[in-house]
Order: sequence, then C-alpha cells, then structure tokens
Amino acid sequence: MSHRTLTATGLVAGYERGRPVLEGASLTVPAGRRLAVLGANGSGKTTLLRCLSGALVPSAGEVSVDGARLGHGRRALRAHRQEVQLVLQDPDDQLFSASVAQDVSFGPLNLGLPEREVRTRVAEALALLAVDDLAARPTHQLSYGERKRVAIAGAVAMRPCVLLLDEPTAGLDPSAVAETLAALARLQEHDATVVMSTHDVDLALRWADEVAVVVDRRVVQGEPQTLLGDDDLLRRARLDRPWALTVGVRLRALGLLPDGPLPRDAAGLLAGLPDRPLSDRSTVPT
Amino acid sequence: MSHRTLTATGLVAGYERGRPVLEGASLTVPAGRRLAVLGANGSGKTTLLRCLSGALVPSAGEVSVDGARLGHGRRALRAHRQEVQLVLQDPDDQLFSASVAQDVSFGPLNLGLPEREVRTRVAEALALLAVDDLAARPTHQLSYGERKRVAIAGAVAMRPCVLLLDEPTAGLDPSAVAETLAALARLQEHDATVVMSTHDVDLALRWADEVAVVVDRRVVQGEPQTLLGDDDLLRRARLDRPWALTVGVRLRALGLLPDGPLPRDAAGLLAGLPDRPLSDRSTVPT
Amino acid sequence: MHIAEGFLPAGHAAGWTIAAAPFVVHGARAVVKEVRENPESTLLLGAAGAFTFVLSAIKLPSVTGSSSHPTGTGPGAILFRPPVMALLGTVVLLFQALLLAHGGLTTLGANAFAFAVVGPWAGYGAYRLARAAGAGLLPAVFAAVALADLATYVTTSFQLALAFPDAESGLAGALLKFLGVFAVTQIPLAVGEGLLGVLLFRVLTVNARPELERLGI
Amino acid sequence: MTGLAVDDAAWASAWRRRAPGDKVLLCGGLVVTALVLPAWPGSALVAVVAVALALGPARVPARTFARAVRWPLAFVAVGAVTAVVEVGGDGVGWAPDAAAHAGSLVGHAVAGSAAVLLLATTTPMSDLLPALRRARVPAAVVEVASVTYRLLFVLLDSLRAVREAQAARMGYSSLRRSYRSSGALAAAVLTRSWDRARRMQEGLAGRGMDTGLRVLPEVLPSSRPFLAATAAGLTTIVATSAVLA
Repeated sequence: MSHRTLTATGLVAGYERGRPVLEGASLTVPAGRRLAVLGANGSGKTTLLRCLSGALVPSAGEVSVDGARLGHGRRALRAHRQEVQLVLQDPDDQLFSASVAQDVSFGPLNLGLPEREVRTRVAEALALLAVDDLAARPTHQLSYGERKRVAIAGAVAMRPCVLLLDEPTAGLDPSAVAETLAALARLQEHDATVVMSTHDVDLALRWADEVAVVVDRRVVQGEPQTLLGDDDLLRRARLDRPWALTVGVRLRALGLLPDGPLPRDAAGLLAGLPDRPLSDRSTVPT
Repeated sequence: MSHRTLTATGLVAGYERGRPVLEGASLTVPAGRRLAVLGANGSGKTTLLRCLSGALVPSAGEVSVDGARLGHGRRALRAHRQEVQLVLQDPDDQLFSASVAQDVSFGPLNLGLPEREVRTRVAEALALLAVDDLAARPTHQLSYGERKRVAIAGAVAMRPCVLLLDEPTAGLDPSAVAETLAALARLQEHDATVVMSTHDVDLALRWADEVAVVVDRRVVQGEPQTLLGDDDLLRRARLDRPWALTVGVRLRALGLLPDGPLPRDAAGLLAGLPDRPLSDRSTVPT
Repeated sequence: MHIAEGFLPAGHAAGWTIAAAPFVVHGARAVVKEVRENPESTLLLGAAGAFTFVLSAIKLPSVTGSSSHPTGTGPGAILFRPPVMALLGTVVLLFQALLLAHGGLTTLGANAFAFAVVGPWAGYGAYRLARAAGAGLLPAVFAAVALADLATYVTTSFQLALAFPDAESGLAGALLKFLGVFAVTQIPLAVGEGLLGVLLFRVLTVNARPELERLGI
Repeated sequence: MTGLAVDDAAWASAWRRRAPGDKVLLCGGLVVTALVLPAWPGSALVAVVAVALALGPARVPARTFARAVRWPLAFVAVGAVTAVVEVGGDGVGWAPDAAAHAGSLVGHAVAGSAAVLLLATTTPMSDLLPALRRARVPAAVVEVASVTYRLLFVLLDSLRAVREAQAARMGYSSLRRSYRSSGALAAAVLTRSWDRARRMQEGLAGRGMDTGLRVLPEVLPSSRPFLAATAAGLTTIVATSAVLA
C-alpha cells in the first residue's frame, strides 16, 4: 500500500424523489490522514463514499486519484478498485462465503493472484484486524462486531491505498469500538489512508485528523475543532456539538484549561485540568 | 394503560454453544420509571427482554406481572402480550406490511377490536410517535429512523402497560435519537412503563431513572450514578464509564460542582459550574 | 420474455387463463392448507415468493455481455414443489406485470401456464427422474433448472404459434418460427440458468444444510 | 431503501387516494376495449387516452412511463415481426398482409400495455391486494402476496448491496467469476429470506399473529363522477371507433 490522494469534485449523485442527494459535493481525502465524514442519516454520506469507491457513477462531477480522473470503463474501474475499497455498513452484505478465511480470500482470488500470495494476504488481513483466531469459523456463527471486522479484512486483503468505511462503529459496544479503532490504527501504519463515515460527533472529534460534514447536499471540510464547534453548521447538518468541546470551551472560559487546542475526549480533558482542588489555589498564591 | 410491575426471577435462558446466556438473572421493572438495560453485545440483553415479553420461555426461573406468574399456555401468553410489548432492534423484523397505517392496525385487529376502535388506536399510536405524516407512505420508502418509530407505533397501538425496546436508538443520528426519546416521554405521560436496552452508557445516564447491567449471565440493578460509576462492574460488563461521571467526579474534587447528585449530561454539567472565571474568584473574596 | 398485454387475441387469453386456473387453484389450496396448519408459514411462503421475484432480477452473466434474466422458477420448483410454485409463480407474474410492466393482466393466464405451471413441473419432473436414476444433487439441479427455463419458452412459443399460425405452413410453420426466435436463442440462457442453479445449491449445501433437510432435499 | 420506478410513481400519483376499485374498472375497461375493438382506430384511441390520463390528471412522470413501456415494446416488436414472417416452401418472406397484421398486433398490445401501466403507476400493490380479497381470493393467498410485496423490497436492497460488495472485490471481472458470484448472491438472498421470515415470525407473534396477517385497509371512497366519466369515456371510445371504422 502507498499513499494516494483521492478527490471528488462537484459530485451530483443519488437521486431520491426527484432530487439528487449530493448536488455539487467536493472532497479531498488527505493522503495518510484520518478523515471522518459526518452527517445525519440520509444526508448523503453513503452516496459520497459509493461515488469515491466507483460503485456509483455520479451524474455530474468527477472522482480522481492523484489527479487522474476515474473513467467509466471496465478497465478504469478495475484499476480503481485495487486502490480504493469501500466497506459497507451491514457486514452481512459483504460476507457471502461459508468460512471467514474463504470470504477474505474472495477479493485476492478474483485478482488472479497465485494461491500462495492469496494465503499470505488473507493471513495478513486477518492479523491486522485481530480476527486470525476466527479464520476457520463459519461466518454466520460470528457476533456482529466480529462480522464487521471480518468484512473490513475482506477489503484490506485487496491492499487498497484508501479504505472507505461506512459507519464502522455503528451498533458496536465500547470494547468492540476500541478494537476496531485499534485495527484502523494498524492499517494506517501500513500506509493506508482511512476514511470513516459516522454520525457520532464525539468519536469524530476523538479520532479524526480532519472532518468532512455532509450538509445541504454538499461537503464542508476542515479541522475537527473548528467545524465541530460551528453551531450554525452543526444545526444545518442536524448534528450535535461534541460534549468535549461544549465542556472544554466553558472550562477554558473559567480559566481551567491551558491554551492550545481544546481536549478531544475525557482523558484529554482530565489531563488538562489542574491537579489540586481550587480551594487550595485561592488560598495559596501562585 | 396503567402501571404494572414486571419481574423476572432466576431466569436461565438462551443457550449458546452449550451454555445459557442468562444463568439466574433477576430483574424488577419498576412501574412508571425509566429502566435502561445495559450490557455489551452478546451479553444477554435481548434474551432478557425476550423472556420478559413472553417470546422466549426460560428453561428455569419465572416472569410475573404484579406477582402473577406468567404461564406457558396460549391464553396466558395472549393476556401477557396485551400488557407487555417488545419492539425488536431491526424494524424490518416487525414491519410486514407495505403500508404504514395497515401495519400499525395489525395488533389491534388481532385483539378483536371493532374497526372504529382500531382506527382510533392507529391514529393515536402514530401521533404519539410523531409519525402521523407517514401514515400514507409505503414502508419501503421510509428511512431507518422512521421505520424504527413506525415499529414502535405498532407495539404502542396494543396499549401495553410495559413497553420493552431493544436498542431503540442504535444506528440513529442525534436528531432521530432526540425524536425517539421525546416519543418515549409522551408514552410515559400515558402511564406506560418504558424499558430500553442499550450499550450507550452516556444515554443511559442521561435518560434512565434506574439501570440494570447484564454481566456474567446475571443482572445487577440500581441507581444510574452508582452502577455507572462502579469501575469494577463496568469492566466486567465490558462497558465504559459515562464521560459525565468521569469529568463530574474530577470537577467536584476540584470544588467546582455543588453537592448532590453528579450531572448527567453536558447541560447539567454546565449548569452546575460557576458562572464567573475563576481568576475573578481568587481576587474577589466570597 | 413474458407475453405483453394485448398481444394475444381475447379468445386465446381467456383459454389460457382457463387452462392455468386448475393448477393455480390447486396451488392456492395447498397454500391455504399449509397456512391453516402452521400460521407462520405465511411468512416463509411470502419470503419464497419474494426470492423468486428477486432471483429473476439477477442478471445472467453471458459471453456477449447482453443482459438477460433467469425465469427464477426452477430452484423454487425443487425447493417448494410445483403446486406451491404454481401459485407463487402467478403472484410473481402479477407483480412483474404491475411493478415492472413485464407481461400483462389478460395475458397473465398464458404467462402463468408457461412460467408457473409447465416450467416448474418440467423442472421438478427432471429433478425426480435424475435423482431416481441415481444422479447426484447438483447434476439433478442442473437438469431441473435448465429444463424449467427451456420448457417455459417452448410453451410460450407454442402459445404464440397457436395464436398466430403461419398463413402458408400453418401451426407447424409458426411453431418453427416462434421456437426459432424465443426458444433456440434461449438454449444458452437455459444452460446459464442451470449453472446458476448448481452454484446456488452448491452454496446452500454448505451454508444452509438444515434448511435443505427440512425441505426434504 | 431503493424502490422500483413504477411503484414509486404509484405511491406519488395524484390518483393515489382514488378508490382502487374505480381505477381497476377504468383500466380494466380500457384493456378490454383495446383488445376487442379493431386496432385502428379503437386501440389507438385507448392508447392516447391511457397515456393522456397518466401524464395529465394522474401526474405520472413521463420519464417513468416511457421507461416502463420499453419492456412490452421490445416484446411486441420481436413478436409482431415473427408473427408476420411467412415460412413457406420457397423460404422466408413477408406474409401478404404483413403490414396490416403487424400494425394490428402492435396497436392492441401497445394500447393494452398502456392501460395496464396506467393502473400500475397510480395504484400501489397494497391497495390492490385487499381488492383481491373482495374477489374471493382466499385470505391466506392475499396475505402471502402482501408479505411477498413487502419482502421483495427488503431482498432487492440486499441483492443490490451484496452485488455491489462483490463487484468491489472484482467478483464480476470474468465470466467464470461472474457465475460464481451470481450463485453466491442468489444463495445469500435465499438464506436471508429464510432468516428474515423466521425473525419476522417472532416480531409478529408478539402482536398476536394467531389469526393470520389481517390488516385494516385504508378507506378510499369510490367517486361517482369518476365512475360516470369512466363509463362515458369508454362509450365514447367505442362509438368513435365505430364511426371512424
């Protein structure tokens, strides 16, 4: 895997009741950084990811990789799919073989790789997702969280430069979310660029280097701290403000947090707060 | 609807790989209060709700309403279902009709009610869930959040005393979660007791009057502030501590929050914090 | 290819409706009996109908790249038996007429006779014969599904020939014409559908063994 | 969820609130008229009326109507040409009355298809199925058909999603792989349909599914003016046809 910059320009796509879900949406997936695509249900997050992956051909606009425009031909799509992989939200849409290892081998086999190479890739993908112990298990016996990770492994075995994940943490309990995030961190170490869609603003603030908010059929892209603190934008996008920013801003106003970026999560917030009770502070001169 | 107390005692149920998912689980659903059933994926939350609703017959233990034990006969079950309704996590498991209004009419018709009364109940249930504008829309055109609320309406039209909801907010964006919680509040005003299962500890802390944590095949029940602050219990249940408690405890230690129960959410936390910057405080004597 | 609305003369449309009726009514009786004994089988039968509809929406891969769809009734005939398929197939044809504009209402009887009666019976017959002759499951499935597809289009050709006999060579000539257009071109597609059926059952024998056993396969 | 264009049109049609019985009478009348009258001018009139009603008062999108009518047109074209080709001792040629015969076939079929499409694009299936019940089709059959209608959208969604996931992993990059993927796709949809039926059974048992899947159809009152206009219109078509012929 190596770094590629994936961009979308002026996408019009995904008609619903006579109007496109996206109308002039542009996005740059920064190579090697973590991008969270945020939006309410039905805002067009999935449509955007499907366009980026080549699964959906936009009726206007274009998708390109390192500046090279994605064509509509079979061959162009084939090349694109080796570089960009999309993992759907529902793992059952992606798991159709009897056993985990068989399922993960589906993509590499279709690439026409020799058996030895396929085995290597399957083992590598399973290990990266920490599901190697499930290799011989039938897919229908797995828990939901396990199925989600196996579905990701199926895409990872294609060794894409950019991995697009549609709601990878939806429906997962906290420990499964932590395991998924750890797996994504390992993927990044293997030079894959990871994009995830979510409506969990707290998760996006905690995880992402950059966020793209899908709002009013377009995309607004920027720093998490800036966009997720923009109440007007969040209202239009039907999203909440992350609690860490709400509380962080107030604590900073109270003079309790040091300068610099606001904390992204509870651990960061606690680390920023003073150690001693404030009653000490008011008595002991600093 | 009227208040009934639903209890489960010593439930053994839901075999998986040779061992029951619940092994001696007991729970009291307090009439008229909001109960959140918390647990990781696969811990047995759904099994517990299915036993309570009568959908699953436990291999040991019993379920009772106001002290009357639920029998296994058809008639007993029929009576029980008029008092206790379970809404499944996946709305597509419950919506069998293509028309929203027709689907909601199914339960009341099965109660043998006259047509006029059925129409009243359908209208009432749709209004309570704020989905009356969807009555004439086909089920397959609804969004996931809309389908979830229509599925709840189908149960509400039975006018149960106790409504059990399996993960009613899973997969919903913040505005859909807010709409669902508002609908549940309206149900409570109609004297229904509402129980929801979730693994979202922040939501449970914010919403519930009482929580039941499913852990080690049993149930631990108590006050949200107590149980959700119990790190040992949370670790065993593979759950996180709610951020509001983590941050609240620290802020209280710093002398920034008044005595009494800790805040449940960002709004409560902000309300408890002092208004003026602390630098003022240290200069102006109080 | 379903016979479009208005294509058959009124007399033929009525005649084929009468010809299909006993089979469909027999299927309806079987369904009513099944539902009376097990109310929950309504859902399983509905799911079977939906599967048949969706199966016919799968594109059959072909060398030429031209897309064509399976009839979808072969696997159903093996899994759910021809009487039930007579009803489910007719329901699916009604849905295809009203949701996709494939086929029609006055031609529903003729289409039902070809797709929901002859196809499933021919396929099921082939399946039983092959099994009785000691064939394995997958060869029997291939024979059944391919034959169900082919028999359907032979029947359609016959229906059209009967309606539009050749001015010079009569019924025989017309049959030759329609077979040439609607059935001979169908042979590769029938083979394709048979292959699809084999692949489908091969996956099912691994992934859904208990269900197959419950259905007696 | 993604729907079917004709079904979407039916739910959004301006005639959605009209009584299904009224629409069945109108469209049934048009179909029969198209079939029994001579193609010119009878069927032609029916076709014009059906298209005008759909695009006019019923406000069906022209694009949807045009796209849907392509299917029957394809069959009609192939079928009509085959019917009027003559196979004789001296090879293949046009029958003597080929043009007139083909014109008649095409006329009947296009008019009939347009009339059925008028019904299809204005009346959702869930309005028509209760009408079947009134036509004394057994309840169990109507209920199976309703479940089929609901589930086919659920399964079509699965079909599209699974196929897309397979395509993303190159499952359709050669003929051989396409067959394997299609087989796995069919199996995935079938096993899901079974799962879904099982889970639905529990979901519905809680609401008392001991007595079948009875639901209360919407009250969509019949309109006298609509029925009167239907009768008058059909009579006019028959009369005009007789006069012109």
